[in-house]
Amino acid sequence: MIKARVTVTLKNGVLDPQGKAIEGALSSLGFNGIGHVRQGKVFDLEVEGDDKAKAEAELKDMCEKLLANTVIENYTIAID
Amino acid sequence: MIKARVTVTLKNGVLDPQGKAIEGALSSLGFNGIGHVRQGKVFDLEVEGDDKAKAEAELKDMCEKLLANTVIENYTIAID
Amino acid sequence: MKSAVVQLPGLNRDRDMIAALTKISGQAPVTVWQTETELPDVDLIVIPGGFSYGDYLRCGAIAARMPVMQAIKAKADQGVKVLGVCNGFQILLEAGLLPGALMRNASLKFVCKEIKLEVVNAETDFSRAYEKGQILRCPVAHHDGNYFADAETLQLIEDNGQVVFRYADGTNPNGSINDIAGVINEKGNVLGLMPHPENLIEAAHGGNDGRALFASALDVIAAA
Amino acid sequence: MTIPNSIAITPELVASHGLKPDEYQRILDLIGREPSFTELGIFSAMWNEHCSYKSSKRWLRTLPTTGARVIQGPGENAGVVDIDDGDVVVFKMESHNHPSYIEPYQGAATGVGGILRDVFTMGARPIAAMNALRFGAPDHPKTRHLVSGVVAGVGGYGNSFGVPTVGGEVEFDERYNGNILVNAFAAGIAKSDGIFLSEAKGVGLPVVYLGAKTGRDGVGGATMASAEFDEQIEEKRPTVQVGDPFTEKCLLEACLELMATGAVIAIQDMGAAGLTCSAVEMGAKGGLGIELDLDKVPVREEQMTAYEMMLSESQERMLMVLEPSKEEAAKAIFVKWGLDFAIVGKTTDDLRFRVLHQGSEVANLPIKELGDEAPEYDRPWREADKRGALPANLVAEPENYGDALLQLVGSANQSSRRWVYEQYDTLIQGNSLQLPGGDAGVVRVDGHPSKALAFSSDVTPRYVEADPYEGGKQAVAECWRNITATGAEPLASTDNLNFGNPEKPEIMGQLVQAIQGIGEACAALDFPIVSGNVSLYNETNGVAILPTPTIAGVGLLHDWSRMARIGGANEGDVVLLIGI
Ligand SMILES: Nc1ncnc2c1ncn2[C@@H]1O[C@H](COP(=O)(O)OP(=O)(O)O)[C@@H](O)[C@H]1O
Repeated sequence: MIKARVTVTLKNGVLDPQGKAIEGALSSLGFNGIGHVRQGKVFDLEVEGDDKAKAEAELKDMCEKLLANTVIENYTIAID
Repeated sequence: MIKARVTVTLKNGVLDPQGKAIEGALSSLGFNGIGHVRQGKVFDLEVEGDDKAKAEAELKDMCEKLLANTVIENYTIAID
Repeated sequence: MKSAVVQLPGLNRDRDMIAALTKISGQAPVTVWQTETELPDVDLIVIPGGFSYGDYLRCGAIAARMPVMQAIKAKADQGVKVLGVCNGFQILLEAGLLPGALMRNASLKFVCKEIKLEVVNAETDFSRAYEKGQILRCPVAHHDGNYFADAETLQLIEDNGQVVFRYADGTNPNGSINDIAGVINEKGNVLGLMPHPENLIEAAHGGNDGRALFASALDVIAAA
Repeated sequence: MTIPNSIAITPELVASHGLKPDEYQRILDLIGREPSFTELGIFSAMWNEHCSYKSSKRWLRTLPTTGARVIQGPGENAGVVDIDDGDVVVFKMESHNHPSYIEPYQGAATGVGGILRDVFTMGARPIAAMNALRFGAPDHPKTRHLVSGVVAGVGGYGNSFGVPTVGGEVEFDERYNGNILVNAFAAGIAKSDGIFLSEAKGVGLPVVYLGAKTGRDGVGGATMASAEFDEQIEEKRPTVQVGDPFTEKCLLEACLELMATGAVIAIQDMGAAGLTCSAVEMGAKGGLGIELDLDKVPVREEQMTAYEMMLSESQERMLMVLEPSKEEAAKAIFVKWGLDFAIVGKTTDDLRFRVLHQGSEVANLPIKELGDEAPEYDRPWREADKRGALPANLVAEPENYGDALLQLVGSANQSSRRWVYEQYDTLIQGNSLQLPGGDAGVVRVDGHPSKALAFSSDVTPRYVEADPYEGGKQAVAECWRNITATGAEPLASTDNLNFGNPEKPEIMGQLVQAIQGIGEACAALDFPIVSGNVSLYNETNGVAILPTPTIAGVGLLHDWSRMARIGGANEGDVVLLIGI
């Protein structure tokens, strides 16, 4: 069993309404000097087997096909 | 300038409808042997200054007050 | 003209859409389940609004990968008209049938209210019963209607006349770039829009500004 | 964390289950032995205030609940009222106060989910929802967070499920600072011969589990809903349930499809104390025993104990008694909608509630006594201290009436609620004729040329506090008036009685007298109560909320083209004041 974490973040230049709203909320809570908040997603998954290279290739495929919208998002894969 | 990444994940046992739906979608796309998908959030932030300990304390405070819903979520902070 | 309405788990404005198409064309649309790969012979395929697969992951993302979408792509390639409203629009974007993306509303809140729409291009199969520049009333009801496209794509769709509807008179409810409310593909047979014309087609709705969109797409004379 | 079944039953453990010493004695007398840990959990779930109505039952019985149009009064998942042509409207209101204070988004969302399930369990497709919300003072540090979470949660669930929200209430008062109220209403439409009830019938029939899988969510939640809040509230947090409106929408479609096949003999949704309450109610009502095999229950977490499974409040689940010949067809429908379908037990003729887990019997209890014969109290009460009329000279005349008016309409309690209801889908289904913002929400009846239903939810808690009897009457009258103001004929109502700790005679007095007032008004107006909910122990550190008996009503418009609207006035029209 392989544990993996996929992190999906918005590409530079893509509007991030959530990040912007959080930036505003943080400053109204009195946190100053916080810049450029960007929100993304993580997926923790378990992949059967113990071939890490194979798992990584499969995870890449999952990102391309489903987990990320590659028009606006980047992804990274970390395997435990 | 300090760059930090906050990762927020659901506590164990808390229902994750999103993770469940993704698990189903992956299997219907033909990815087999994928178990226990859990979805979380990441926030990438820039904190002014260069005192990492201070930034970390501040980030912790932000998590407690805004970024995480500590009733159902855990968070981790990683500083670059 | 014959039409079909796509049904996927979590879509919830399918009944509204079926009622609208039936009332306007006098003929009930056929319904198509998400697993179907052979589509009936129709002139218009509609993907209605809702929260397909809960809109978990991203709006429309999971739905866009269901078998029926391959079949819809094939039909679109053959020139069949495809209309996506709200979640249907999000699904068409995720499926790559339309350019751009829909992000969370700038307010971060779900918004349900009436807005104004400007008909930017009245020469499409979906808008020919309107006049260019006409201002319509239309309701919106969504959480992720904030249209975004990179600068290059934006330029392209603006230049090509692919922006069919724009929020007018300062009523942009979601922060969409260039006030874009509806876009069509290059070929002119696939339209996606966030507002709900199907909820403004008869006296009971308090108006019928949405009717002409279906009248255009179904090739029937716009009737009140 | 797993809890073994062999855990010793100590007085502390009994107390932590919300059972009083005399109630525990009653259990010992009933079963003639010490209960197992699982059995203790089952009793605590069935006998707490939330499920058993032990403090209020005696008084609820005094309410008028019948009428020419009433097909089903209180006691089922929702009330059923005839609206002609073989159509019926099915409706109820329910509170989710405590969960919403702890986790406002999920608390409110699951409240909406619960009430929608109550309606479609009976075979009705939901067509309208309302929400009556009460928060603390606008400037209280928690209020903003609670308001935004609750409103987003109500919308998040209802919008995704696909029901129009057509009305509600939002009110602020410092007396709700530590205990907000979230009352959710839902109504659906069915055919009078297509109503499904929870009463099990037939011995040896399969008991089927439907919907989402069981997790540890909300274990002990119903007990929490009946406990006063104190400073230790933080520790009760893990019992939060998360709603999944997508699964619920699938469950709606699957249930309606299933019901049409004739496979459903009895059905009950799993709400508070899920599997326990639903199984006991089905059996007790039908005069049958139920045997459950927990090894068959679909679970999403590992190593769940019998105790946890029996008390889990995981959402979007139902239990039904199946017509055995329809098993395959029934299962196919659930598979199509991506839902669980598992035979988890059977009906028996021995009137016992038996629970098996991993080869052993973890509970064996008399089902009637658990359900119908839960304790019932005649709690001491005293007349509330009424407030006299305020002499007008105590209020200074405003210097400038214009300013005073502006201040009034700009105040937190009098201002427009558009900022709330624009976050709700008010249009979905295409039948909304009057949106929030008027007197009552109006929705036309799909498929009928002229028929429509009007909905309103009302109460003025400070009136109830000043005089519970008159305040109770006033809440009914206001609801009735709001419905008539659209031109509809008021048909029937549902109530959500939110009060403090009934063990205090003055609070019990508020409850009793408010019920008396409600009863009198409903009888006078021929506006029977067909369903409802009681939420007690709404106190924080010993201070009770304002007494808040929310009344929601339904009216019938025979011809909506003649409907009246709040915005119909033209310049030069004559203004008339009607009434006294
Ligand atoms: N939480 C809510 N959800 C939907 N509609 C609401 C809500 N709160 C208030 N409204 C609507 O706003 C309007 C004004 O509310 P209220 O002042 O309580 O009405 P009234 O006093 O006429 O009963 C009503 O139409 C009501 O239905």
